[in-house]
Amino acid sequence: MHEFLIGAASVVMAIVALGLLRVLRGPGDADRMMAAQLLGSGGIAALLLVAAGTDRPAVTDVALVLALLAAFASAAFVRHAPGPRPEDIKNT
Amino acid sequence: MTFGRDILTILAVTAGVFFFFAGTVGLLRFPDPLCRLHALTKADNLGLGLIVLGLLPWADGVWGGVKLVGIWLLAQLSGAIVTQMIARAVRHGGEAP
Amino acid sequence: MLFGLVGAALVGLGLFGVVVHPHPLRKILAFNLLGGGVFLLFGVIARRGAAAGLEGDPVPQALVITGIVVAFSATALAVALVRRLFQVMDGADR
Amino acid sequence: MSAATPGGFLLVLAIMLPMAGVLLALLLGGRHAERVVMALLPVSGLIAVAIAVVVWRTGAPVAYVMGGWAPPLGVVFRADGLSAAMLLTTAVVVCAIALFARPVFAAMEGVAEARAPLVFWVLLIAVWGALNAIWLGGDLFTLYVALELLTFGAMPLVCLDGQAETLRAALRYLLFALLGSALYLLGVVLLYGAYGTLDIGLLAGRVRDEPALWIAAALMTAGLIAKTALFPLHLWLPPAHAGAPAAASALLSGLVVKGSFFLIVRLWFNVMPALANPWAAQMLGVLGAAAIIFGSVLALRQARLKLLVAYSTVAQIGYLFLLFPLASNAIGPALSWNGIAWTGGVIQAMSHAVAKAAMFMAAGLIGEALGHDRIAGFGGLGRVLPMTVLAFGISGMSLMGLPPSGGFMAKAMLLAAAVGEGQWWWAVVILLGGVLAAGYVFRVLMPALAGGELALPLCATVSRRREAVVLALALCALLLGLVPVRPSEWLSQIGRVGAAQVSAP
Amino acid sequence: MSAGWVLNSVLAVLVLGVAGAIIAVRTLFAAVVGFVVLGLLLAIVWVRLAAVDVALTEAAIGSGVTGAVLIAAASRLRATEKVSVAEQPGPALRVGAGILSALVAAGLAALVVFAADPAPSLAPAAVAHLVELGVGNPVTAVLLAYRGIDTLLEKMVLLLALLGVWSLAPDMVWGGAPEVSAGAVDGGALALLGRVLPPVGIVVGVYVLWVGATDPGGAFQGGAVIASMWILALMAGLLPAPAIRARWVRRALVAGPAVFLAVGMAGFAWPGGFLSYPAGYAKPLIVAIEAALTFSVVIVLGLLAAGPPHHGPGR
Repeated sequence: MHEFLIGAASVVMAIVALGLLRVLRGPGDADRMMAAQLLGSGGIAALLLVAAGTDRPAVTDVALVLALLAAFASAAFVRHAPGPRPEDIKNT
Repeated sequence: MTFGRDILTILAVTAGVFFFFAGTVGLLRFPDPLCRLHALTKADNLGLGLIVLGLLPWADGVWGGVKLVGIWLLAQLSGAIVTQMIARAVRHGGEAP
Repeated sequence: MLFGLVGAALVGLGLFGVVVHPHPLRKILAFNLLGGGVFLLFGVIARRGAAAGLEGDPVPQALVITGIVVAFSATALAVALVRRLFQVMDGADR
Repeated sequence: MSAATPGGFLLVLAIMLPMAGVLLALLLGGRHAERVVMALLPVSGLIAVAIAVVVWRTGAPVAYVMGGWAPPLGVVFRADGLSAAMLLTTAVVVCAIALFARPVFAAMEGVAEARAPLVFWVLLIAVWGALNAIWLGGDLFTLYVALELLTFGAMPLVCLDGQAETLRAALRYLLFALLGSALYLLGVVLLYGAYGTLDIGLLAGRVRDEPALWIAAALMTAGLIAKTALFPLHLWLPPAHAGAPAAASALLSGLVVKGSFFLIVRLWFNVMPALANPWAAQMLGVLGAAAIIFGSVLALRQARLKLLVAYSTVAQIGYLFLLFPLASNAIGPALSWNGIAWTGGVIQAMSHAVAKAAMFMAAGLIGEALGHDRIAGFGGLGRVLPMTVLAFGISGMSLMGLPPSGGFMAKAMLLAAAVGEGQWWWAVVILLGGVLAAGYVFRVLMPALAGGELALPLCATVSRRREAVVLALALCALLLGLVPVRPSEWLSQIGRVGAAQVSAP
Repeated sequence: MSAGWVLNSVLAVLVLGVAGAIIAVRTLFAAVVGFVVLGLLLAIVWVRLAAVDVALTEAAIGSGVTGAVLIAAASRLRATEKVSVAEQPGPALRVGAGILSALVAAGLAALVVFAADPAPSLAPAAVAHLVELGVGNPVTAVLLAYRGIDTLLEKMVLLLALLGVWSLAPDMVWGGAPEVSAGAVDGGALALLGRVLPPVGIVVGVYVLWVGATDPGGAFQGGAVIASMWILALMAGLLPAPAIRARWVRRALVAGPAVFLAVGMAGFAWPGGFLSYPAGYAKPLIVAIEAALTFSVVIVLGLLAAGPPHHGPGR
């Protein structure tokens, strides 16, 4: 069973890695952030699988922190997004 | 008992992995950002949810189970809000076709 | 050992980036890559030092944590400096 | 292993009092920052003296084991003769800088807290604490953290005026410094991986002649060279040191660059004393020689005084690196040529710290008085600022190596060692460097002493007291040359004994 | 070929790919996103290296405050990219740098491959004293006891970095507050996130701090998590950014290192001396120091991300 869980973690990582192509290709920065978000979920999933697969419950805490902060980088992105700033919206 | 537990885990985790796969394909293949965003949300919610479901029987007591569900809820919550924010940014930013 | 090789490669990539990239922010990113490689090498050393019922030598692990904090401080300071420099160069003292 | 020795607690205080001062100054803020520094000066100065006295009296290194955790698990702080010498030098220079800077960074009436004064005072003690930690550190990783502390304390001082030019200089400095410490850390990691300890004393007993050691040493040396601004990695230094306020320049040029140099010395003479590779030592010497020539020539060509002084630092750093070819492969008797070269190198570090700090502060006073620092406009300066010009001249003597200055002692010893060891090519460089230094010092003194017909227009008066501080510091550089040889023997002996004792199993 | 080996290989390829992309990619923003992704990957790598404490640190700081700082800078500096493209170094330098970097990497790789066996380790020594300290997590024991001096100096480094950031402010705004929020940017989604997430985050942060004594976790990790929550609330405009001369800010900044230093000095009264703990009281003291440090870390990290003061204290 442990082998299966670790194997599943590998597959998840490999799959979301494909999404990284979006980070490279873009075209918009929003796409890049989406890909990063997907990788975040995949990473959390992989960590949970590893935690169960290696009997190290403490690893779950790493996933917990990642889940908590996954939104954070995206929030920073939206806050500093080049497009809509309050003043721009008012002008249009 | 053990056997049933293993079957549940294998099924749920496999299904979860499949949803991650679907989400990635969507992200890569769909033509416009909003569709891609949609695909991403699916993967986030269902993929992670199913994997958490599959791992619940292995959790470290009740507290461990609560933590697992909590992680899923957190990912749900931030995923949903972030998706909304990105969607707005995309619309306002004029990057959508 | 695999991750040790990755660490070595990160150091090389980071070093290259620090020297070659003209934009200071890119230099800072490259510097962090270099730092990440150094920490990874240390992590591999820690892993190899598994003993006494531990899966890794805790001393290098603790030193890596300290190193990460210091590297973060450096990054924050350097980024603030770069932002200020471009602000002043723009002439707009906003 | 070495347990704490009597007086060891002084080492803790030498580092922790400045740290406490930083916290207190930041907490109280405003005008209290200056008061905290002024209260700390005599106390920390006395501690430095006390440490030196203990080292001298006992003739052995003073050590303190942090928290009672002996290495390799814990961290030891150690003061040998070299540490004591640098502690004393630091105390003298920092005190002079503080007294000099007082009117410049005084609290303003009606302002609760101003930016530049708070930053300056806090960072002054922070740099002091970081330097003390470097002089005393016995663990390579602790030294890494101390080195970063030093960088972060020094960098904001460069761009205290917030102009684009100094910001750019500060950024360049920071990038060089960060790259340097990353390479240093890489070497530290490799050493731990090979020998399982980072304690300098333990490492000395464990190092073997093997690739891991050589790669680590090469990386650490390269990184530290970048931080020390040895030619050809000196490009960041002149704009950074010339752009800072005079008090900060004195700190940066006199002391901060010595921090990373000191670690190179620790690495080569304490960690791997028996394994010093003659080729590597010659290589460092060549870079040092190139720095002497290039730095001096560039100093000669500067139109602005502060840049001239900054380039002179590039040159004087070069002398320090002659230590490596001249003093290496030596655990011999203290009065062998190697021992003499070692003493000369240490005295060069001390006298340059003192003389360069004095020179930068003199340059600062001149700049304040004239409103510019273009050398061409210095005619008649000697009449309006006699004390300052005298101070500049005296510190210049030390840089040139004229008797009876500390610089003369240092250069004479290096010269004697070069001749005595048959490495005459370094002697040529030392002599040439002296001539060039005379050139750039007299380039400033000639117009200053030649009486301009008209009274020089001053845009500000500078207080006698500040002039006196600078002159006193310059005289310290002179006095260093009059100190009898015995303490120099002490310097070399205890540095050696420390290494030898510790490496014994 | 075990599943673990496959996972490690996938991770290795990913890390290398992302790192290469960070260096090679053309736009600044893409490089920054790549860097945030790299932080996440490295956190997983640390788990694979059995260094869960480090993984937590990397996760807490890498995808939190570092991401915020870099993304903010990248979007502000977008316009400066073109300027610097003109300063592209010549091919000679590129080749030279490439050769140098490759040499260094090859040297390190060789050392990794031919590393001494068995590797030296301080693990037995570190474990031997855990009982007398009463701390279950050996990494915490190293950070707070065996090498407490490093941690103390590291906290000073953080403080100096913050002072350095502040020193970049123009003179007339000294003492004022940094600008973090630009008002409601996107119709409240950010505000909603800012309301919902921090309560959860603070609980998680305190939890991470608390388990640090026995399991992976600790002051810096917990502090970094809570700091991210604070920054989130600041970005959402839910909390005002504090003025840097505010009394409580100064007190909070100094509190952690001051407590650490005070306990360390009290050590002179015990046999172990500076930075030692009296027998039997080690654990409560360590927990107390960590709690104080966490508090200061939150404020330092939050203010580091917030940047220099932006408007004068008068406002």
